[in-house]
Amino acid sequence: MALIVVEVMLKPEILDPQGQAVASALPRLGFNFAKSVRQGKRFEIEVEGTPTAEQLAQVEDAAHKLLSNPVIETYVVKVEG
Amino acid sequence: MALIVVEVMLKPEILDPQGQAVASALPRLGFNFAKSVRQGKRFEIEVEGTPTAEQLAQVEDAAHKLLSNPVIETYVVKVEG
Amino acid sequence: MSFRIGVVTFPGSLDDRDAARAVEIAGATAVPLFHASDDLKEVEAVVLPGGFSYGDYLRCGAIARFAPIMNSIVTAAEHGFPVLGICNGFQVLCESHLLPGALTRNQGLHFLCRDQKLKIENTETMWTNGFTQGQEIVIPLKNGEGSFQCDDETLEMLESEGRVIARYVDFDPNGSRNLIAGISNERGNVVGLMPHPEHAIESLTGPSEDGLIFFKSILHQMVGR
Amino acid sequence: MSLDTVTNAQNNPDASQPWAELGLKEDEYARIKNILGRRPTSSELAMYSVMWSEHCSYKSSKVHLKQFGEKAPKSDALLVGIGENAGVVDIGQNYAVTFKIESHNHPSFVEPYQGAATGVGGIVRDILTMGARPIAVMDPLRFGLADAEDTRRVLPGIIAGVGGYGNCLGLPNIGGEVVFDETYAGNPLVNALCVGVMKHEDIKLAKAHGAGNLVVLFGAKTGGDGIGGVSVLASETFNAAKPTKRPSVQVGDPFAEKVLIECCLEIFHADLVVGIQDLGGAGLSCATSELASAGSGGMEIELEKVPLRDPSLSPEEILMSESQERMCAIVEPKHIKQFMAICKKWDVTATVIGEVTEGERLHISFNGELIVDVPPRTVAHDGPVYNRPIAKPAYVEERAKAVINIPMPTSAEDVKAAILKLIASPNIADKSWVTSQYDKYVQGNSVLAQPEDSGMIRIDEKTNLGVAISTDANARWSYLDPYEGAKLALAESMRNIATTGAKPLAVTNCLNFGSPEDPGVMWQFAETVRGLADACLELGLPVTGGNVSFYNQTGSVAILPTPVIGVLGVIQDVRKRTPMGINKSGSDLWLIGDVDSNMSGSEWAYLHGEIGNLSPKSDLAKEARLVDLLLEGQEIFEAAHDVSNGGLAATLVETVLKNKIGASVTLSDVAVALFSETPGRVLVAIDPNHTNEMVALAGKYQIAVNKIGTTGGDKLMINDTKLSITELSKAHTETFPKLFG
Ligand SMILES: Nc1ncnc2c1ncn2[C@@H]1O[C@H](COP(=O)(O)OP(=O)(O)O)[C@@H](O)[C@H]1O
Ligand SMILES: [Mg+2]
Repeated sequence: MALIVVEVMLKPEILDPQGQAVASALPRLGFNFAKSVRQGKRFEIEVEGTPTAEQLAQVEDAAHKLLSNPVIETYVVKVEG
Repeated sequence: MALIVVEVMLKPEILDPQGQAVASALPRLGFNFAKSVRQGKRFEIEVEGTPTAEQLAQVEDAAHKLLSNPVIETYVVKVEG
Repeated sequence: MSFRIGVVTFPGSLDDRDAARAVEIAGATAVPLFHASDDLKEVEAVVLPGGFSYGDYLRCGAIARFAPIMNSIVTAAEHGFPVLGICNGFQVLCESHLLPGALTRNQGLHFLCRDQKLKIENTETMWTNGFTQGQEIVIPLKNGEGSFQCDDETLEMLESEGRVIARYVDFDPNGSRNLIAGISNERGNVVGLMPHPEHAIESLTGPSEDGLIFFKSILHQMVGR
Repeated sequence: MSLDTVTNAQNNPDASQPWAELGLKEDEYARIKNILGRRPTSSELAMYSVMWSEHCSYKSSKVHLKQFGEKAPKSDALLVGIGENAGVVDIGQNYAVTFKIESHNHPSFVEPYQGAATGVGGIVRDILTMGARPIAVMDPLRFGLADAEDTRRVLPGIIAGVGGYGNCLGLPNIGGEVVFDETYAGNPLVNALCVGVMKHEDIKLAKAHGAGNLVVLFGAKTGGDGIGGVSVLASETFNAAKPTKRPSVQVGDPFAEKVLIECCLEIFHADLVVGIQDLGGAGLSCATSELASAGSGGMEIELEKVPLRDPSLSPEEILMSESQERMCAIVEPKHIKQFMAICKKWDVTATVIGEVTEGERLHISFNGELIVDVPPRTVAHDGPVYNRPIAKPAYVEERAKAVINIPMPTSAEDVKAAILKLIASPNIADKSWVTSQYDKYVQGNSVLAQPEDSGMIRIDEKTNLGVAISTDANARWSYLDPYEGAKLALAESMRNIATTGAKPLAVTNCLNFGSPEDPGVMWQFAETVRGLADACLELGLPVTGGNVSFYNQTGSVAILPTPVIGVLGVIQDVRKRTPMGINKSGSDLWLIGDVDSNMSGSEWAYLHGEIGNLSPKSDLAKEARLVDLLLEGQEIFEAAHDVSNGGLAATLVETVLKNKIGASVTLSDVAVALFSETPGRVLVAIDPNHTNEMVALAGKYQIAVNKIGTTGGDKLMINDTKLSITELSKAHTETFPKLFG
């Protein structure tokens, strides 16, 4: 069994109110490390056995069609463990 | 400049309606690869220079206190690029 | 001097005026409290109202929890000070660990606004003593993240200690464990409730006047002491 | 990096400029040169091009819209008329109310959630700008066919966006419309209405007065939102490598708007602004030029002071950015400290970016270099005006001559099947799937909300003064006869107000049409405006403002002409409002108004693929009498519900289902009685003791009334047709969940 991960983030030019909320909360709690924060989504997809090339292509397709909104978001597909 | 990433996922025993919705939408679109899907959050935090051990400890602290809710979620801190 | 109940405004609070109106109609004085100050202005109880504090962009209530006013409220609540958290207020109470568990995305994934039937399960708390055991009431429910979740152990504890104060009846709006609509802490001074009693205080603008009993309960508790 | 300064424009008069790419016509470009006596700088070109666009300049519609002024009825209620961000109406007790509808159609097709969300955000800022506290929103929506693939993409996103933004602002959603028609595929209509309330003395105007007063930009930081087009300019003037991608999608931040609202209200309360303007379409270009143009003098702006979210923005882009959740205020220097303190309290970024000057020009500099030097009026108010060709389309006469043949049920069984089919059709079906995603309770003053005939908000908790609002359009009638269609839409909206017990007071509108470059569409538009203006004059209701949305078409196919008309009414005591649902057994049901057999434009015809031939004719004198009848009879009406889309069949079913109390009625010519949509009718429930009063009202106002049945029981009986409440409820409520999950 393997884990395919799809990470979806807003495109850099798109306003990210969620990330902004975190970025402005951090210093109030005394954390000053962040220059900027962006918040996105992480999908963990469990598949049987080791993912095949065909499966990965399918995941790409699903990431494009369902998991992300290409108008405002970008995605990355990764295989983890 | 470096990117620290915090990944937050719901604990396995906590109901994840978003992940479930994706899992049931996939087959409707003809995608049959997924055994299960979980949806979580991904925070991308930009910091100046290479992250120090102290900075990473701070991020851990922030991940624990603010970015995740330990009652229902777990988190992982990573350094990417 | 009449009984003073504070109503906290966080950035993004929405039902603060409504909560204040409910307090006044119940016969107490509503005292506005602002998130940025730790001054409780000598109020004798506090309502954390509904809304989207800080946009609820991270997790509901996650950022509001760190407001200066919350430091004062948490300390006081630990010593028996009465606190009612409604909707977002409930979420803030869970994030502050004054109440166990957490509120997560509705099972249906939509924001849901409806007139919801509830059964009152505990009439011993400071905020529910005006009800009769098992009383059924109808008050508005409106939220996107109202699904009460906790681990089995916590659930068992809440049930065995009778700390579930209200449960959804006839319709499961969000997938909460055991249909939980509201809970209290051990002492019964801190109550969190997902539906909105402050929107059921006048039949003109709400589905009933059942909500008023929550506010009258605290008055009865404190003034009748 | 080269900055196209005014000096540069003078020194290089012949530099070629991308005016065509920016949507300007050759003569428009020539006119700009003529106004300035030189070629515009790239920043000036950006400003003119966007301010002279159809959207901002109303260049195709202006010549028609002026009828609203010319034919305006005398009205004491109008405190601020057309031309400001929103009109303001006096409702008594020193309260003033402002309301307006605006469209966000195209952005909602591209990105449904954000398009709809920012549509709500925009109209709320317009209302706030008048000095009012926003108190409610509504959302008239139109979609392609309900079962079309793209509708399944567009509709859920738009609903979530309207809800997501409005709910987070704490504004109750008290009504709207959801209508499906093929022509809206690819052109969904997202119209958003907001209403706000203030005291008379709190009215604010978008005017920059007083040399030396400061121009303050506050709210969200400026990013590259919605400036796809202007990037042409940026890439021409900047040679350095920079991100060329500018999002054409604007993302809303309702939390930022919520704190902006609270911040503004506190600022208004302390009386700290001389003038104020929201930043909507055309961003700073619009706000600065409009403020200066409406004011007394000139204005100087230092553009580098604008706080940026994206530091790579060029001056042209900063001027053009449509980043949401921003406002621009004119503040006297003596008040600036207090102004800033309030902004700080709400964590709202505020920056002084310039000041009002003695002169008559709008000067904008960037790092000390002058890049804009224009007479503000020429940008904001004296844009081009077109008298576009108009031609009555051939379809109108063709339709008028068409013979239509719609099956009408006769047997009890057929009537039953017909009713169940009608009430399950997406246009008539229960809309709770949509409206339960909207908070209707917040603020605690919602007296009536969907599915009532109009939304009603209590304004004063002590006196119980309130307002009612309704929006309506029947695009099929407008298609058959746009002149009548507009009148009928106004009549319906007004009737909805009176049905709940409020007195109609003022009108707003959102005119959604295809391309103005099509003479047929332009004819529809002109006829619509003429009809609405005539109707307003006849009914004595002033138009307080509105919005025009053109270019809603795919290829050569335009949407049905869709004039969404909003009417605002006032009610002295909201406790006396009349609800739509039957609320007790043993009452009599009366139908006010006559029916005729014209099925054109009806839902029943539509369900049989027919639009009909001739639209009904409006009888506004009678509609006005009906309003008076409804207001005078209010005390005796236990329930009242307007008859409109879906005819009496839909009205009866909705009246029964509201509180699940049945009724039995007897009708002659049952199919016509049930499915015709003859305007000017209302169903009311009264106590049998009030029969004489009912008859007297009918006589006094010369309107036919008929007792058609009684209330009670667990079913709807129509002659010998029986429909149980359970089966009605199932048919009515199943449609949306089945379609949209
Ligand atoms: N259909 C219409 N009917 C009446 N007034 C209209 C109509 N369309 C636009 N207006 C008025 O024209 C003015 C400019 O409209 P608009 O540019 O949309 O305003 P804003 O930029 O404040 O949203 C406003 O006063 C508006 O009310
Ligand atoms: Mg405006």
